[in-house]
Amino acid sequence: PVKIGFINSITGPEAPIGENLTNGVTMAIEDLKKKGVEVQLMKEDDTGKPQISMSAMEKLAGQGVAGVVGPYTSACANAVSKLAEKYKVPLLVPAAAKEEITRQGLKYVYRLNAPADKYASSLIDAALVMGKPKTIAFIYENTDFGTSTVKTAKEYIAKKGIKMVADESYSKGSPDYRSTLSKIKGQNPDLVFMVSYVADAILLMRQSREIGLQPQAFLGGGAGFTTVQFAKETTISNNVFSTTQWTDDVSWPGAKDFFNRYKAKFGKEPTYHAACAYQAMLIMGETASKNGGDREKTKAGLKSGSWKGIMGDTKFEDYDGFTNQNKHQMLVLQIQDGQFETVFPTNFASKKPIFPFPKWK
Amino acid sequence: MLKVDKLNFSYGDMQVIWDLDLVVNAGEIVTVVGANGAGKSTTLRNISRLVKWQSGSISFNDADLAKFEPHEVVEMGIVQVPEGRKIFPEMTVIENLRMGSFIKSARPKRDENIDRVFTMFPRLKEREKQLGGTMSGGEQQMLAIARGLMTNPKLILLDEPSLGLAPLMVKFIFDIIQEINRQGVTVLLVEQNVYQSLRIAHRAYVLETGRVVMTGVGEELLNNDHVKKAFLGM
Amino acid sequence: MTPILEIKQVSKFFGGLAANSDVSFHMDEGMIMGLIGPNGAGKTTLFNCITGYYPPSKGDVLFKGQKLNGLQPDRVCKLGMVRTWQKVRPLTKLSVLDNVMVGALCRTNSLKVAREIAHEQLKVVRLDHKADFIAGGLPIGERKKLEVARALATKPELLLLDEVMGGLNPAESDEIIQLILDIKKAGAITQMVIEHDMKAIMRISDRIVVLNSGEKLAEGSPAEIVSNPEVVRAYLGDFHA
Amino acid sequence: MLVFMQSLISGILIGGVYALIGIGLTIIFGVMRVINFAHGDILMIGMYMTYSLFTFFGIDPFVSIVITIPLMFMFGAFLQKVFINRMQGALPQNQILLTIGLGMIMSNTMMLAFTSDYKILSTDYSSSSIKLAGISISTPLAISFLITAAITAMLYWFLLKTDTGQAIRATAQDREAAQLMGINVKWMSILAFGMGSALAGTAGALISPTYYIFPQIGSTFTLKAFVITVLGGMGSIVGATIGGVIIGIAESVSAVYISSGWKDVVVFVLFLLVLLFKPAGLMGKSRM
Amino acid sequence: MKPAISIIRSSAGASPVAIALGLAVLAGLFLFPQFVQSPYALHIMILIFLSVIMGEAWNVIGGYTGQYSVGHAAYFGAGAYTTMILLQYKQISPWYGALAGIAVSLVVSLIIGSICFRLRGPYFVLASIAVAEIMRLSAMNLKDLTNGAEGILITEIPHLKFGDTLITDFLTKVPFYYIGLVIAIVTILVTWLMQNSKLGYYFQAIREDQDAAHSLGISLSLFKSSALAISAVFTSLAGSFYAIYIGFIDPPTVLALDISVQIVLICIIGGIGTIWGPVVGALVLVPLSEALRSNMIAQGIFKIGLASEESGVGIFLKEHLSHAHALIYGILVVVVILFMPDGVLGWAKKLAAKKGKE
Ligand SMILES: Nc1ncnc2c1ncn2[C@@H]1O[C@H](COP(=O)(O)OP(=O)(O)OP(=O)(O)O)[C@@H](O)[C@H]1O
Ligand SMILES: Nc1ncnc2c1ncn2[C@@H]1O[C@H](COP(=O)(O)OP(=O)(O)OP(=O)(O)O)[C@@H](O)[C@H]1O
Ligand SMILES: [Mg+2]
Ligand SMILES: [Mg+2]
Repeated sequence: PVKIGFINSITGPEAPIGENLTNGVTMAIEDLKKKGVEVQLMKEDDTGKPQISMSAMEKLAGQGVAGVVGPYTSACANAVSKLAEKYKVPLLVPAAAKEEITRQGLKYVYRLNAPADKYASSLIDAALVMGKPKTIAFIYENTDFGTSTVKTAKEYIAKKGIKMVADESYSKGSPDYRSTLSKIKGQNPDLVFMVSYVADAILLMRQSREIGLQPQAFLGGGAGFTTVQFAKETTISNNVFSTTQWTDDVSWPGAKDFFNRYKAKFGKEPTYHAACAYQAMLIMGETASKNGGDREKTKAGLKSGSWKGIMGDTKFEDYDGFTNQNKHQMLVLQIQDGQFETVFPTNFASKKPIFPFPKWK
Repeated sequence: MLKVDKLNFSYGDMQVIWDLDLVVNAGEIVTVVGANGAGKSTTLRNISRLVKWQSGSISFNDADLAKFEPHEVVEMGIVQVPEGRKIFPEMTVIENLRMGSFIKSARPKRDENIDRVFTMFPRLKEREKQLGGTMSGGEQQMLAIARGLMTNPKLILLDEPSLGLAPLMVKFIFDIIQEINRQGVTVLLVEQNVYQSLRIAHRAYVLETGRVVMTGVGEELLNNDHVKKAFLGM
Repeated sequence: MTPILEIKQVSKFFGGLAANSDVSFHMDEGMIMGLIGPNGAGKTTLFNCITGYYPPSKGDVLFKGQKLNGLQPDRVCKLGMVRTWQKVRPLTKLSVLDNVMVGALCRTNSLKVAREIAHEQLKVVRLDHKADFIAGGLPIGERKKLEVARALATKPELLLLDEVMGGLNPAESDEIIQLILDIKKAGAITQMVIEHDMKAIMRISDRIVVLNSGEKLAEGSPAEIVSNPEVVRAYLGDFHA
Repeated sequence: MLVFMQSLISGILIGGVYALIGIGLTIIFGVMRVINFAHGDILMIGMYMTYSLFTFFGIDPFVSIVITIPLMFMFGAFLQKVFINRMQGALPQNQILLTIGLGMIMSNTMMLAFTSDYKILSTDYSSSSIKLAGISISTPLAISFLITAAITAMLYWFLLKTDTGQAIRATAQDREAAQLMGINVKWMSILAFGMGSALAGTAGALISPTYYIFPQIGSTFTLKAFVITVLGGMGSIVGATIGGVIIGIAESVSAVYISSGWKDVVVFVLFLLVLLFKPAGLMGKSRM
Repeated sequence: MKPAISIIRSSAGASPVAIALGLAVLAGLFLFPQFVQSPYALHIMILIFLSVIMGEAWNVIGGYTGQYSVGHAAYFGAGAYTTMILLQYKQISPWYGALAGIAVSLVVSLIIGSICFRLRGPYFVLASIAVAEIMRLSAMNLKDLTNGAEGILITEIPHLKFGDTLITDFLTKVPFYYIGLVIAIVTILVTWLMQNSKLGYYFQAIREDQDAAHSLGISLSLFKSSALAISAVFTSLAGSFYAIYIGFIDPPTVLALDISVQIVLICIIGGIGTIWGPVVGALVLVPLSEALRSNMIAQGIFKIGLASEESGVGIFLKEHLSHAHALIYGILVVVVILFMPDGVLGWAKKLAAKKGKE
């Protein structure tokens, strides 16, 4: 079997998300086995801390892995990417959003998901297609993901001539956003752009309704707004736009099947993290085993190969200062009647968008 | 009433009480004198079960104290007025006194007892609402004794009640001790004021490095040459 | 000659309570001053005011002619005035010798010198046989001696002793009395002593100040004090020397 | 003005729950002199308990406190008897570390049991609100505020007016003296830790409908609890109540008038200012 | 009463054997990279050095002076951030960056000292946490300076040159190993010097009784601040070293409460207020958490054949122990605190003393 490392946040503050990646990888290993690819998975917990992530990478490099999938968080992926280059271990980052990771010209570092700037641009583009928004308010969690997404969003709206009227970051675990939302309401923005994980996403929308915040559109720029858990809260989640790396109803091959099998196996729906991790492990597993576990050849194989799978067409390219970055197509979704519907880009769309946001009841 | 039998006690590796025997009969004032570090306070702490002895026994009215927790000892009728007074600093005088009658048997007589100690120490009544911690040394000592009496004890253990008190106050405290003894409370008194304490004691023990070296009637010991030399500096 | 310590109308208020009010007296070099008074008269508070532990609410403290107002205790100690604590405060986990060394380091930066001074002072209080014992385990009497040795190690000119005999029996007190008298005989150190043990105070004091309810009630020689009817009423009761 | 009133009201409502957390800690600190770094984790356990009762048995979170309170009391009593009790009189840094360790055990055990997913408890009133003169008041928060007020009043009465309550205070001030008064200090400690835990658990239950639950949530609340307790004055119930409300208002108002990113800084600065200028806390009497 | 095993004079007369042994260990440490090439091993050693530095540094203020700061992340973060900001935005070499970091930490320590040293006991602990949290939140919010939650990533470490000769390009771990080792040794030396000087006595006097110390001519503000300053300097150095070594920092990794707790843990687990306590603490904690994290326990069980990897038990161990390592860690902390209140070192000493008696 070919040895492949997997670094992930299994414990620690990032564990809730990390779990999805672990599940995705677990499924990938099973599927590889079905295809006749035997993978010896070397799982390492980085507890969300970069130095621990490095320990893990050092250890894996010493144990002769053909390649490594992970780590989940941007901070860890950043720290590990340089080590990968140093030890010449192919590293495939499945879901970390920070742009810099694939902008350092590192030859051994590959990334499957789209970086942070795509979250903002795809949502704002969608809004511009649907209407003529003039003002936007940002409310986002002050994590790496939140701040870097909003940073690129700010650059993007400047180009598009939209004015920012509020810029509010919050730390996770503050249950009461009413004051902040009232303040935003006072500015009467056309768009409300939010970046949050699921729990905060639900609270933000619940409290927006309480307060009566009524923009033309709510844009959910992050993980939380694309979860089923969020969609289930139909009183508050209907008609919210969001963007994601992946959804089950997209026409990419195997997506629906993956969704069903994942749900059957783990008892909950896969997030895009799970899908990314799954696909990343598939790619790494296939490439590494095809090349007999040789790192150099695996690296070359990743560079030259192209894949079609649950994440659509995948190819690692150099462009716009990126190296080995998959030009992943982000999808814009809208929750309609409790269901996620793809509304942009139009060629993947399953429903027409509802715009502007209907009056709260 | 109280019987200490072959008591041995050590703090960690250091033995401070050696085969100590001591008896207090009902109605007596018994005083224990001894040099610094002789183990007087330690003996009282053992009786109150604040520390656990290694061998020997202490019995009170024929009940073996080894079986009881400190608070149970109080319920049996032994109360200690400890070295350093140990007033509850952030409680008022009256609250301190009320704590004195925390045990069930004392609660019904609480108001009656408060009146009693207030007549005994009129100063406390004046300062009813003052916080214990802000009282002067002498007032705290009065409060400590009064609080002890609130329990309706059968036996009261007094550890250096006159420590740090002005001469007038010392005299007053010894008068009080005799007064409560007359009211039927048995007293076990530990004192550095050897002269005064031997004067009022029915019987006395002399402790040296954790051992009883002498025992007898108070007045007798007062005239004993060894006592005179060792404790009275005469 | 300027008095070594001069206290001018010192007052200290705690909220509404005047723990000291308008206390004035002075001390000459080499003498022993006794400070007595009923409980809560303000003796310890006065020590605290003199040594900078509390700033006096009013009035001045002059040490060797210099005003101390607002000076922190460590500065006061460096100037040559040190006090002991009514409730002894050994550095519990350090050895007896180390305790005294901490005092000695006030005058030297060398551990070696400090160690010598410490041994010397332990001999003075006759505690040298316990130099290596942990201070926290000493019985009260020896703690009091340690307190004195540590204070002496700072090489003071003025030593303030707060009830160093409290809790000792008469025989033990005698030892301390002898120690105080020895220090006086050696000549370099002036002392102020708070004590409730009248026998002791009579024996050692050159002069006595009596405080009552924060005010100075009387000042005079021991003989004057015991025969002062006000002092007898407020403090002594029927004590007879 | 409307925005200000809105933020003030939200602050007061949240502050009520904070108060409950603070009171729990103040009782534990007050009696045991233990700085309980596991307080937030105890609260977290209360949240999971509420969550489980709701999802598995369909018991409404506000009703479930009838079950949560005794269970959390027993949990606290267990912690006290088995662990904290051994630390009585130990060096403070060891106590701190012990509770940190206990907190780690709690959050990681919950992680093994419930995974680290965010759990959300959605009742039909979770996002309902009452409108009052243009100000919206969250129904669940309003209910929990009322419950908090009732519990606080009961505790206040218990600690100040009953003998047992007084005995708890006495134990806090001098354990040995309390023993000499016939007070069973071990039982008082258990009572205090149990009550403290029950209060933290109740606070957890009360915020469950409006909040989300995950194993690592504790530390946020631990810090908040400290701030509240010190602000009000350690050991003071009234102080903790006031402290909780002040923190709630400070967070809420500074989120509006400064920014949500800085609101926690405002809280900590407030905390330091109180320590500096009123070291006994707003309601405390003396310190050390 | 027993004679004191005086903490202060423990090192007064080191036996020749001990000295020889010490020198041998030292030589071994310096030669280590010559024999062990595994970057993983070097990495673990570097993490141990880091822990030693932080532990010793905390020991000065916490162990010797008795001020239990649970806010040392403030200095760690100050060092890390200063170095990284200067390097990344101003292209200033980390050597100077570390010095600047020390300067910043000293200023921070003065500010913290002036606020917190008025407080005693638990209040000091809480205030120290509050200040560190303020720093963390500020780093989060001052995006222009610190890049906020995104953190700072260095792209390149300037090479170390002496004149024109390249000494190291920092491409391997070896230079980091030696830098870490040297700082650790210096930290231990400074602690030793401190312990055997007036400072050591004064710090301990303050720990035992502040009022008594004050009355004996010890300026509390001066000496507490000195202790904190010494502590801050080395914690800051550790922070700078960490930042450069890892190449990435953000508020949660260098300013979180977690780090402060970790620092205290090293000291207390090892043994507080002794020179070798933090060293023992680091030697215990770093490998232990690494072993737990990488599930070495389960692997050990497989190796010695207690259970097979494929069996039900084996799968359970593999799946669950790896999730449970933080739990096991917590349990170990509790066990150590309950049963070794004086830390591993104190416990070992007691054990040795007992053996000696028998
Ligand atoms: N907590 C303790 N730990 C260790 N040793 C102690 C402790 N308490 C007291 N000792 C020692 O036990 C011995 C007896 O002390 P104890 O307090 O009983 O003496 P005492 O007769 O009451 O003296 P005093 O007149 O000073 O009050 C002394 O040598 C003292 O040093
Ligand atoms: N910190 C304080 N706060 C409030 N009152 C105080 C404080 N310190 C002392 N007092 C009060 O000031 C008065 C004088 O106290 P002080 O300790 O000086 O008395 P003293 O003469 O030393 O008495 P003793 O002989 O009992 O030691 C007392 O009534 C006391 O209650
Ligand atoms: Mg005694
Ligand atoms: Mg006094």
